[in-house]
Amino acid sequence: MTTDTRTREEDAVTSDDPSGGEDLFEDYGIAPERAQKILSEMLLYRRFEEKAEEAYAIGKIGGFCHLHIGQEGAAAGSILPLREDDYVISAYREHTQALAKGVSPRAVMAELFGRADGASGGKGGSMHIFDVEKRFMGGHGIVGAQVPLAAGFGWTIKYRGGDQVVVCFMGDAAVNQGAFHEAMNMAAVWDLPVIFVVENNAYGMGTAFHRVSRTEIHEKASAYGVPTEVINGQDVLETYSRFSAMVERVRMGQGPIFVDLHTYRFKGHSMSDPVSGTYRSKEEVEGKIESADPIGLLADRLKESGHLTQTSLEEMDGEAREISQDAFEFADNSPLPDPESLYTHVYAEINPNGRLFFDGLDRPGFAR
Amino acid sequence: MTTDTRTREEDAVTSDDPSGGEDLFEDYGIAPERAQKILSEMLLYRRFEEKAEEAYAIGKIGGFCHLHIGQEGAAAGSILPLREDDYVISAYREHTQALAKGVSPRAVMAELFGRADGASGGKGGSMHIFDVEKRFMGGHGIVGAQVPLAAGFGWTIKYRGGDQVVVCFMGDAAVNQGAFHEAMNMAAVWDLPVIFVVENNAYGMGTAFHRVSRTEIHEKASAYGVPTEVINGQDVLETYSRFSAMVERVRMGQGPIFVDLHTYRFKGHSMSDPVSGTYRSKEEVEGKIESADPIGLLADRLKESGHLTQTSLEEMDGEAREISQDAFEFADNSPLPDPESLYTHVYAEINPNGRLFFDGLDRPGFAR
Amino acid sequence: MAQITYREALNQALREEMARDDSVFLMGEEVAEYDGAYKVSKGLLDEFGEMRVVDSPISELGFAGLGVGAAMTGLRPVIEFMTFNFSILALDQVINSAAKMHYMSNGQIPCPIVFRGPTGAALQLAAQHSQACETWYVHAPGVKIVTPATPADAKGLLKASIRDDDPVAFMEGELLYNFKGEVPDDDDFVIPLGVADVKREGADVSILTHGKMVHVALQAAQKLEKEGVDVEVVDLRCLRPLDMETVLASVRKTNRAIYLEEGWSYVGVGAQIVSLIQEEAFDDLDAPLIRVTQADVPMPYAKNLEQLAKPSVARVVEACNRVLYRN
Amino acid sequence: MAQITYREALNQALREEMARDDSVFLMGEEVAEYDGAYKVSKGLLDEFGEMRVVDSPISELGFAGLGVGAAMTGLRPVIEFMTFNFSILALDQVINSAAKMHYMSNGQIPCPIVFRGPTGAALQLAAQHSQACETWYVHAPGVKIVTPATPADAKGLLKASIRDDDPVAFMEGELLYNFKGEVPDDDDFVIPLGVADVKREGADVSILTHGKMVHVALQAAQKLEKEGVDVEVVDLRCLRPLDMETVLASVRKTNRAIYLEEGWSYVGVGAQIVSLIQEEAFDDLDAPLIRVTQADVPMPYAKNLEQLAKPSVARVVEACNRVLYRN
Ligand SMILES: Cc1ncc(C[n+]2csc(CCOP(=O)(O)OP(=O)(O)O)c2C)c(N)n1
Ligand SMILES: Cc1ncc(C[n+]2csc(CCOP(=O)(O)OP(=O)(O)O)c2C)c(N)n1
Ligand SMILES: [Mg+2]
Ligand SMILES: [Mg+2]
Repeated sequence: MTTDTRTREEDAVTSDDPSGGEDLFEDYGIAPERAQKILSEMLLYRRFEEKAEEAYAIGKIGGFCHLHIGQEGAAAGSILPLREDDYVISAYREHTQALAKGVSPRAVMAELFGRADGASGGKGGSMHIFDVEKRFMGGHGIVGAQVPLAAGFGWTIKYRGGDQVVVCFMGDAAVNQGAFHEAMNMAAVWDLPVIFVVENNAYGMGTAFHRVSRTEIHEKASAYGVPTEVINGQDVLETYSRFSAMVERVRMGQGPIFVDLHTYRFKGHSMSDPVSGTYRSKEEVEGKIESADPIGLLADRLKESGHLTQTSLEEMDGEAREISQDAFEFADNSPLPDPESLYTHVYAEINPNGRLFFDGLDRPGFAR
Repeated sequence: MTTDTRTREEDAVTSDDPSGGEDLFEDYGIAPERAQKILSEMLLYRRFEEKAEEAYAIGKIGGFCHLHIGQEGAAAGSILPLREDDYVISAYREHTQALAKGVSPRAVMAELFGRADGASGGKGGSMHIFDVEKRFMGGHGIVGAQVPLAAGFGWTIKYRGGDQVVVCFMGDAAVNQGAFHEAMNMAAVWDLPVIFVVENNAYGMGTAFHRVSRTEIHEKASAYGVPTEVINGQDVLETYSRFSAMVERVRMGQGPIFVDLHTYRFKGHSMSDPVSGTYRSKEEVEGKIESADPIGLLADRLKESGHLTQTSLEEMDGEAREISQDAFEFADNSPLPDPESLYTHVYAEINPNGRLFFDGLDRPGFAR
Repeated sequence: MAQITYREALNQALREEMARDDSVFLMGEEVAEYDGAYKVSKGLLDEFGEMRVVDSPISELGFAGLGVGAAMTGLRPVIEFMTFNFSILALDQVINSAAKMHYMSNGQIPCPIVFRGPTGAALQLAAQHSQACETWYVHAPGVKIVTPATPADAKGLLKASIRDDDPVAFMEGELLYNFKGEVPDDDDFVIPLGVADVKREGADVSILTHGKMVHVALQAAQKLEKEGVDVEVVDLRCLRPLDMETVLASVRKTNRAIYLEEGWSYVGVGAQIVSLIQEEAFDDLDAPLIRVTQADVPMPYAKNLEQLAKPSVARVVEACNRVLYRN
Repeated sequence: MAQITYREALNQALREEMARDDSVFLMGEEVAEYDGAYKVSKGLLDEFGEMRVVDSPISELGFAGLGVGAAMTGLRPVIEFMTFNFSILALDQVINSAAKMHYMSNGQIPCPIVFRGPTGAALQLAAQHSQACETWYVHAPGVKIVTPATPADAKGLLKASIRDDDPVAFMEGELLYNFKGEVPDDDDFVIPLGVADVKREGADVSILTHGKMVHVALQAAQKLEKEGVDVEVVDLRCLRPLDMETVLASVRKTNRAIYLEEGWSYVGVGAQIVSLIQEEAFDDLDAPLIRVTQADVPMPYAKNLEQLAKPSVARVVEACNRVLYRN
């Protein structure tokens, strides 16, 4: 099996009736098959990023690389309830979210490798993954800057009378950016169909959130009149079921929602930062890995309720590893971007008159 | 009497015991003499700005000129309780606040006229009045930009272990600026001695506040853990007494306070904007002038309680007019700034090496 | 041809483009109920309704970003900055989002958005309200910059900017809004970006300029004409795309040129143009190129100081004389 | 003289100035507990405590403005931007508050503040994290700009910047932090602002440059030496105040020059320097001045594209050959 032939079966599972029908799984209104699917998705995210970690270590990936490991429940629980034509936008810790929205693992990995077959043709890299067909709108590197953009997507939906929903991710540190505040206010004033999700992993790099705020994340929308939900993102079923309901409400036109989604980062801020250190202890991290791994928690629950055997788990995991390995190989075999692509796509429209470029370099294919 | 010889007797009245001693005036803990002094201050602000209006009409003042008429209670009530070494900073609607902090009416008027004897040497104009001796720190033209500066003053006070207080004014529209949000958060996190005052006159230019916010001003600090007070700024005694108490609390180290100070602008946004129009009706303005003039309200109260006669009111008013007229004449007789001052004060330090200026113009007095 | 003001020309361009393409909308402070701080959007709210003419909060960074997001998803926003002075707050969204989106996404996401409003000084608005903002916008590839000087240029170029598939910073002049000029009646009068305009032909010296300084240049040319000097005035109209052919042709003809601009000198637009000319027409120059700019000071409020700070006809005349070695 | 890294040199400068003057404090993201994202502030929290080494929220506009307010009231803040890329968010406070305060207040309120951090590209950080930000800062009068290329310059110039009474944008290079060089042991080693440094003397052609490009220039000079070309490398060190005397002296000696810079070309620093040289040394030039800059594209992520986008030794050699008419 290769990732490009991997059809997104989970769309069928997730996008129709979010109540899950008769066969409920525990309290969440989620069918066990769907829960299994969510598990296999999260396993893919985990294995995929472990593969990326490996690739980074041997120099196949450069620059900054921010892993999402530990936060997979946040991605799966919030994105899998979406329709294909809903939008997702995020910051720089977005590999997993891209996968969840249906971007091919091959395209994501090739982007991390900086190759021609990457989602952004190798131009974007880890922080700037785009797939407009999947409505995965990046991958943004300036903390908080994606929040007004998300409001703009919501504006377009409202302007066109559509019923799509936008999910906008940000880190907990992003709420201290003015852009967040200005965008939340506009989303509220204009009733924009956006779910603003803070992946609250309690730290912005090495800064514990409580050191840069007197209040909790969930209080950050209070000034705008945007309803707020607090969700344990390590419990993917809760996350999934709460998001399913929120998405429907936003789709029906109730306006924006703000989510304080509690989660935890198991790795360092980026590949070049330590996992623990002055800002959080080794014990704290180990305790969280022990007690709050979204994958382990869901697997246990499925096992306990008789919907997962060790064998089927291993099978799932094997498949996740296979897809990740395939993505790695695909990326590794993908060519470097054509040197001439350096000059393409700076502008969408090369005007017939006047100069647009001033570096004195030859631009093959352009009149000037 | 001229303004420059006008000693700031009100300092004696305002800066010692704010509780007012035995002889209380109504419920506010304000001695009638002090209330009379507040009235005479407000009369000065009003007459001063009417004089400015006149001067603008005949072209003696240029550029933008934002009058504070109608909002005098906000200035008197919040600034008169301050000590000389406390700081005030504001936006562009700041003439009155400068007067309240002790800047000479002559210097303010000369600044409006763009003359050498202006508070800012004619370089700042209506929007940029500075008097560092009086700790009046401007006069800032970018909506919201003064809010982080005020946090910085608070930072210095804390850093030096001082007990001064900063009062930072802004308009209601400024709370939609990211700068406001970032500064409020820092002031909260670091317990800075700043009172953030929104002069809530319900409009930002032609935009009613409720059109650009789903919530009220007093909710705007809720995300930061900053305590909030709502005050009727047209009732200057209430304002004065509440500020007296707040200033003491902040001075004692309780950290920042946020004030939603309700007021109303009787004039157009600036001299070039209409008083009423599509955004507010003539009736609304007239009703407010009728019912909520801070000067009229205080005068009535003093009269009713037997602390003011029509004669003494007219005397006070005469003095206010005299000071304003004197300021006008002073300003009108003040010379234009020396043309060479165009080039001074761009930098505080002209380095002995290298060029700082690139316009090719001769700079008398500079090596280059 | 009708005689209309620069303001009316902009208004017509907005109206026509909004009627032509329902993906075009206008957002900014006071643009709707108040008809715009400078009345450029007069009547548009009534005509197009409140989804298409939108009063924003005073949140420059936020609504610029919202506009970029709308452009990323298929609309064609026109974002009005009440003045470009305030747009420095929004610069991150212009440079880091709008200008780079198409490139970072490998061409998946174009950003057809116009940021418009007045740039430069009006009268006695002092340091924070009197800035020519071209440099901050033109430095980064990915943005186009348009600076119309006349009503016709304002109309034709705004229509072209709205139709362009890239982010355009469209910089007007507050002091030009009442300026009248002939504008073709043609309903589809579009001036393509990247074409400079020789506003006056001459043989002795070229004044290269853009935006409202075109009028200062023309006045200086009139003055010099009386002294027997034949001045050519080249209005760049767009700074990016930049019509260097017309600039070089003028310099090759007159062999002497000055660059006149409203803003500061250090890395002003003139520095770039001078640098290009000396590189590409080195042997055609009979004198060094010099520049006339704002004095290197924040804009002072006092009338006399402001006048001294701004580029004046006298300084332009003097500069022309200098490159002509006339004194 | 000790061999220390650029990072250590900065660290020493901070430590010494903080010990010398209790009005100096450091604020920025991760500067305290984390020792700085690039470890420039290592150990300072322990030494000076949390009022003087302060972790800020990710609020660039806010803490830049707070710094300006502190400077207005007598402190000497050093504000660290994790990188200057993020400082575009804070530009309003730099340009509209810091740069103009002294002027608007008629000299009542000086603003002695240093904004520092790395500018320009590191390795594969892509479009939003790889910007040379000089142009945005140097355009406005009221700010000074310093761009040290070596450990000694980093130390001596940072000390001078902290002591200077004006706002200084102090732009470091992320790729330089590990670069080692000799730094005088002198406890009071200060390099005055506004003095360029001839990093290599030569007779045939001048490479004028600043910041980390100094090292690219020196490599190019070595290469060209083998071809018998004697290159002079002039490091401006400060862009404002600008030492034009040294620049002009070099050009008058070699009669040929290129400007090399990391950032984009349009209104880059090079445009300004070229414009000044042609104005002031027109007759000394034997060839047009040309510039080597980043490709006019947002920085791509892919390694091969990034290399092509950055100014390279090869492109510098080629440019030198061009002004020497060697090919
Ligand atoms: C405006 C801006 N400032 C600083 C940075 C550098 N930076 C990148 S990520 C980060 C921490 C963000 O933390 P958080 O928002 O909590 O997200 P997390 O990394 O935890 O997912 C910082 C300071 C940046 N990218 N943009
Ligand atoms: C950042 C910024 N955007 C826009 C403006 C233009 N402007 C000046 S005052 C104003 C309205 C402000 O209203 P408010 O804050 O309520 O204060 P008020 O005028 O009512 O005192 C606007 C939009 C500005 N000066 N700065
Ligand atoms: Mg975080
Ligand atoms: Mg208001």
